Amino acid sequence: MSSRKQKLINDPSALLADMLTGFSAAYADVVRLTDNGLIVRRQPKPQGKVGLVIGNGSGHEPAMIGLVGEGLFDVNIPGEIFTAPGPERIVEGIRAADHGAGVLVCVSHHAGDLMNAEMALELCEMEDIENVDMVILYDDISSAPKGNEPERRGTAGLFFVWKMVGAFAETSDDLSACKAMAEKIRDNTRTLAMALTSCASPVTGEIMFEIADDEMEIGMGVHGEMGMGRQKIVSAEETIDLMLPPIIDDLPFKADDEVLVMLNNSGSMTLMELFILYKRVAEILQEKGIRVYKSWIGPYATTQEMAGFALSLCKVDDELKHLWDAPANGAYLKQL
Amino acid sequence: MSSRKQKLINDPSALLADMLTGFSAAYADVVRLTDNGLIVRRQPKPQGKVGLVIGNGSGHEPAMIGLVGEGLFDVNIPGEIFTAPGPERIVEGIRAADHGAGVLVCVSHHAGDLMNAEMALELCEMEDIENVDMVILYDDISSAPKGNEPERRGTAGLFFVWKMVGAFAETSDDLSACKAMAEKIRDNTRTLAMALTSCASPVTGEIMFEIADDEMEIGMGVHGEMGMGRQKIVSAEETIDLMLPPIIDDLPFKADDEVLVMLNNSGSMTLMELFILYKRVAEILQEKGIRVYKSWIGPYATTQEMAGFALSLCKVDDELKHLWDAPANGAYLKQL
Amino acid sequence: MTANIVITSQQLDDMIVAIAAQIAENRDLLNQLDSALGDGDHGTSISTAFSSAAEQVKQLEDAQPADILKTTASVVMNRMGGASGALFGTLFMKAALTAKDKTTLTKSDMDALWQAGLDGVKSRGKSDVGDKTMIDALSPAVQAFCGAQDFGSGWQSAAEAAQRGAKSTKTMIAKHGRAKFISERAIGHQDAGATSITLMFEAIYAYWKTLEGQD
Amino acid sequence: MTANIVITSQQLDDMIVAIAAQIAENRDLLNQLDSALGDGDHGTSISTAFSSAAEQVKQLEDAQPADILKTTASVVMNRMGGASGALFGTLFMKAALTAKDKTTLTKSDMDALWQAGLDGVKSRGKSDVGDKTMIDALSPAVQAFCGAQDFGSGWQSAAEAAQRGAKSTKTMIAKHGRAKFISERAIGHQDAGATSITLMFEAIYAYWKTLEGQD
Ligand SMILES: Nc1ncnc2c1ncn2[C@@H]1O[C@H](COP(=O)(O)OP(=O)(O)O)[C@@H](O)[C@H]1O
Ligand SMILES: Nc1ncnc2c1ncn2[C@@H]1O[C@H](COP(=O)(O)OP(=O)(O)O)[C@@H](O)[C@H]1O
Ligand SMILES: [Mg+2]
Ligand SMILES: [Mg+2]
Ligand SMILES: [Mg+2]
Ligand SMILES: [Mg+2]
Repeated sequence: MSSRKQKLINDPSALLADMLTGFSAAYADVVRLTDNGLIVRRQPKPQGKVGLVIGNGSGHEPAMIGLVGEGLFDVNIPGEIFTAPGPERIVEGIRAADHGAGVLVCVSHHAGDLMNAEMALELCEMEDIENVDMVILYDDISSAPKGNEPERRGTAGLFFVWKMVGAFAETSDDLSACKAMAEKIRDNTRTLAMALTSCASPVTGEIMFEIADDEMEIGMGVHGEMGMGRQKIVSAEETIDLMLPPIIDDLPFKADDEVLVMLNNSGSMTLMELFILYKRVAEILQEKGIRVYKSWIGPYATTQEMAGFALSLCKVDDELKHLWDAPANGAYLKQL
Repeated sequence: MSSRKQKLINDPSALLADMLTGFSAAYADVVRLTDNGLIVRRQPKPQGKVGLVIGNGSGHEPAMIGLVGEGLFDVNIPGEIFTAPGPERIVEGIRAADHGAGVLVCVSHHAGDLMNAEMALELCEMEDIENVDMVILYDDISSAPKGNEPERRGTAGLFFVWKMVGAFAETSDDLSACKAMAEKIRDNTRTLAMALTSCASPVTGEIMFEIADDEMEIGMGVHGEMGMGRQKIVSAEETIDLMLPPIIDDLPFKADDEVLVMLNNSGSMTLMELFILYKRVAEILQEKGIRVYKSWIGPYATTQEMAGFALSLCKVDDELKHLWDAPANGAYLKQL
Repeated sequence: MTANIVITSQQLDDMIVAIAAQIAENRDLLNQLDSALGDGDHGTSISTAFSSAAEQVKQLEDAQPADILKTTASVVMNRMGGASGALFGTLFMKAALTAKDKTTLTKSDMDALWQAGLDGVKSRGKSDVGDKTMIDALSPAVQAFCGAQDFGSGWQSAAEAAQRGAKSTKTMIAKHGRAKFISERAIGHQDAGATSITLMFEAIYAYWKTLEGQD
Repeated sequence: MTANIVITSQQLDDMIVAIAAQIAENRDLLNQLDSALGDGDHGTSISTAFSSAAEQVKQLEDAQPADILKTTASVVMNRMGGASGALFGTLFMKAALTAKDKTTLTKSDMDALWQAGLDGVKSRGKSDVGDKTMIDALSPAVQAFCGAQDFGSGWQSAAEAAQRGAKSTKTMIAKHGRAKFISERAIGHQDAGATSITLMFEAIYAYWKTLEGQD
C-alpha cells in the first residue's frame, strides 16, 4: 500500500524542537516545556509522592508527550524521531520528577530504550541520586514466544500500564509498590498489531518499509519492524478472527474474566474501520464469556501515518478497575 | 499524493450498521444504538430541557456519533457514508430528543443536509410535532466570499458550536435562546482547510478525487470537494502563512480578542505535523495580539483517511468561555 | 401500432422497475461522473434507492397510481438520503400528490404530474436551468413531453431532450450541490443527476416501445 | 616510510574528524541498510552525532586522549540516543576510561582501549559475534588490530577484518535490535551498525596512510 512521502514540516533537523514548541503552546494549561527539552506537568505533583518518568523516541504522538498530566506521567523525555533519548537526558528527567519519594523510570522494551535507561540508572548511582528504579514493560505477543515474555517488545497495550500505574503513583509514596503495580498490569496485558501500509520517516523522507498494495502484515511493531508475516488483505472480520484468538490464548484470558480492550490506530486507519473491527472483537469475547469492562478506540501510540492497528486486552480486577476509573488529565488522555 | 484503496471492512453495503454496532458496543457506558439506527445518550437528559439533534452523512468519525453525551447532543441521526439521512429518519431523531422543551435541529450547511432537514420540519408540522426549529451552520471561508456567509458550507469549526451550544442546551428550557446561541457561536467562527492527499470512498472503493503527489489544495471541503486551487506543497510555516491571515481578516479577529483554536486532522496527518503547524499559528496570533484561550488539536471531523487539516478560530467572550469549560462527556469529546 | 391512451397502475409499476434496472446498469458510470464533480456516490445511492423502490412497489396490492408514486418517493427519500434523495423524492412526491384519487393516468394527467414534479424539485433545490444540475435534463424533458400529442412521442422527445440537456451541463459552472465549490474546474464534466434523469426517461421510453410493440 | 610509534592528542582529534567525514559521506547508504532491517535512521543519527562530536572535540583545549574519547562518547551517547548511541557511546566511554591519565597512546595502549571498548559493547548489548550486529565487524577488527605489530598494519588489517565481518552479517539472522523481529527475512541484508564500524576503521586507516606519507 502506498504512503505519502511529503509531510508538512519545516527543517527536518528541527522536527523535535518545532513539535515540542507547538504542543506545549497548545496545551499550556496541562504541560510545560522546560529549557532542557522535557515535558513536565504544569502543576507538579505534591511532595512525597512517587515520580513517574518515561523516555522514548518521538514520532508516536500522542504518545508519550500527550500523557503527561494529573493521574499520568510526571515527566516525559522525548527523544528524536524513533530514537530513545540518551542517558544524560534521562537523568535530567529523573531529577525533574523527583518529589521526595523516589522515581520510577518506565521502559517500553526496545533495545535503545532499555540500554539508555540502564546507563541513566548507572549515572544516578555515580551521582548519588537515590531511590530510582526502573521497570521494563512489554506486551507484543508476536515478538517472542510464550515463556519468553521478557524478550517481547513494548507496544500500544502499555497504555493500560501508563493509565493505571499513573493513577497509582498519584497517591503512592512507595516506589517498590509502584513498580510491582506496573509489573502486575504488564503481566495482565497482551497485544497484537497489524498494518496495511508503510509510512515515511519524517527525518529521511523515505518510506520505512515495503509492503504491497494488496498485502497486510500481522505482528507489526511500533517502528515498522516486521512481524509474523505477510498475507493478502482480508475482511475486517477475518482479520480479527486471525488476531484475537492468539491474544486470548496467550495470557490466557478465560470465561468470566473482565478485560479492558484497546484498538489503537497506528496512524491512518479510519475510526469507521476500527468500529467495524471492534464489532467482531465484541462478538468473539461474548462467545467466550469474557466480559468487557471498558474500551478505548483511537490513536494512542502511532507510527507516523502507517495504516494499521493494535488490538490489546488487559485483564482487570477490582483494584485495576478502580485505577482505571481514576481521574486523568493528560492533553491526550482524559478520564472524567 | 497516493491513498490506500483497501479498507478493513466487511460487506460495503453493511458499513453503517457494522460501524454503529461496534461503536455503541465499545461506548455502551455513554451511548445506545436504538432499533431505528439512532445514537442516543445512555442517560437521557432530564425533562424540561431543550433537545439537540443533528443528522449527517457518516464517514467523518468521530463526528458526529462521538458527540452524543452529556453536555453535547441528545441524538445523532447517522446517514449513509457522506449522505444526509432522509426526512423520516430525522423526524425519528427529533422525537427521541424531545424532552418537553422543544428540539433544535442543527444543520451543517450542505445541500443534502439542509433539504432533508427542511423536509423533516415540514413533516413535523404535518404530524403536529410542536416546538421544533432548525439552525443552519457554516464556517468555511473558502466556499463563498465575505458578505455571502450564509452560502458557506459547514466544516470542522462547527465543533465549537457543538461543544458550546451543547453545554447551553444542557440547562436551557428556551428553544429560541438555544438557536440564538448557536448562531452567535457560528458567527464568531471561521475555518479554512487544506489537503495533501485524496482518500477512498469505502462504498465504491474508488479514490474520491485526484491530486498529484507534490500538490496540495487549500480550501478543501469535508467530502473532498475541491477548494480555492492547487499549488505545490510548501513547508508547515508557509502553509500557515497562507491560511491563517485570510481567516483572521474574514471575521476579522482583532488585537486583544480571545479565541479558541482548532487544528482538525482530516484523517492521516500525524499529530507531529499538527503540532509543528500549531507552532506557527501561535506565533502569528501572538504577533497580532490575539490571545488564545484554549486549543484543540486532533481528529474531530475526518474525511476518511484524507491527509489534511482544517484550521478554525472562534472568538469567545466570558459567556462562551464558560460554556467551553462546562463538562462534556461524549465518547470522543471529553471536558473535565 | 396504436398509442396507449392511459397508463395503468401495472404499467406504472413496470416503469419503476425499468428505471431501477436502467440505473443499476449505469451505476459505475454515475459514480464516475459524480466523482469528477462531487463525492462519487451518486450511482451507488440512486441505484440502491430505486432497486428498493422497485421491490416495495411490486409488493403493493390494489395500488392506485398515487400509491405507487408515493411509495417510490418515500423509499427514494429515505433510503437514498442526501441532496438527490430529497430531490428525486420530491419529484415523485409532488407527482403522487397530483395523481391523488386517479385510477389511471391520461396523457394530460401525466403532463400535470411531471410539471408538478419539476416545480417541486426547483423550489426544493432553489435551482433552475443552467445551474448544472438534474434540472438541466428534467426541465427540457418535461417541456418536450408536455408539448407532445401522445405518450409515445412524448416519451421519445422527453428522452431526447433530457439527453441533450444532460450533455449541455458539460459546459456549465455548477451553482448548487457539491460541484459548486470547484467552479471553473467543473467545466468538461457532465452532471451525474442530469444523467440519472436521462436514464430515467430512456428507460420509460424503451419500456413504452415494448408496450406499443405488443398491441 | 616509518611507522609512527605513538598517537598524539592531535592525531586522535584528526581521527574523530576523519570518522565523522567518512560516515557523513555514507549517510544515505547507512539509512538504506537500516531500512531493510530496522527503522532506516542509522545513517542520519550516526552522522549527526559524529559531526557534532568532531565539532566538540575540535574546541577542546590542551586535551588529553581520555578527554577526547570521553567527549566523543558523551556527545554520541546523548546526541545520537537509541541503541546505537548507547553502544557507540559505550565503545568510546570504555576506551576513555582505559586511556585515563595517558598523554599519548602506544600501540599496546591502543590494543587495551579497543579491547575494553569491545567488551563494553558486548555487555551493554548482551550480544556477541554471530548476532548480526556491529559486533560482527568490531570483534574481528579488534582481534586483527591487536594481533598486528604496529599501527600501520594494525589499522589495515582491522579495516579489512571489519569489512569481512560486516559482509558476513548478510547471511545471518539477527538476534538483537529491531532486526531480530524479521528473522529469516533479514537474510541477504548487511547490518548497518557493522557497516558503520567498518567505515570507522577505513577512515582511520586512510588517515593513517596520509600520516605515514608525510614522514
Ligand atoms: N440544489 C440542487 N438542485 C437540483 N439538483 C441538485 C441540487 N444539488 C444537487 N443536485 C443534483 O444532485 C446530484 C448529486 O447527487 P448525489 O451524488 O446522489 O448527492 P450528494 O451530492 O449528496 O452526494 C447532482 O449531480 C445534481 O444533479
Ligand atoms: N544489542 C545490540 N548489540 C550490539 N549492537 C546492536 C544491538 N542492537 C542494535 N545494535 C546495532 O545498532 C544498529 C542500529 O542502529 P540505529 O539504527 O542507529 O539504532 P535504532 O535501532 O535505535 O534505530 C544495528 O545495525 C546493530 O548493529
Ligand atoms: Mg531509530
Ligand atoms: Mg453523497
Ligand atoms: Mg454525490
Ligand atoms: Mg535504526
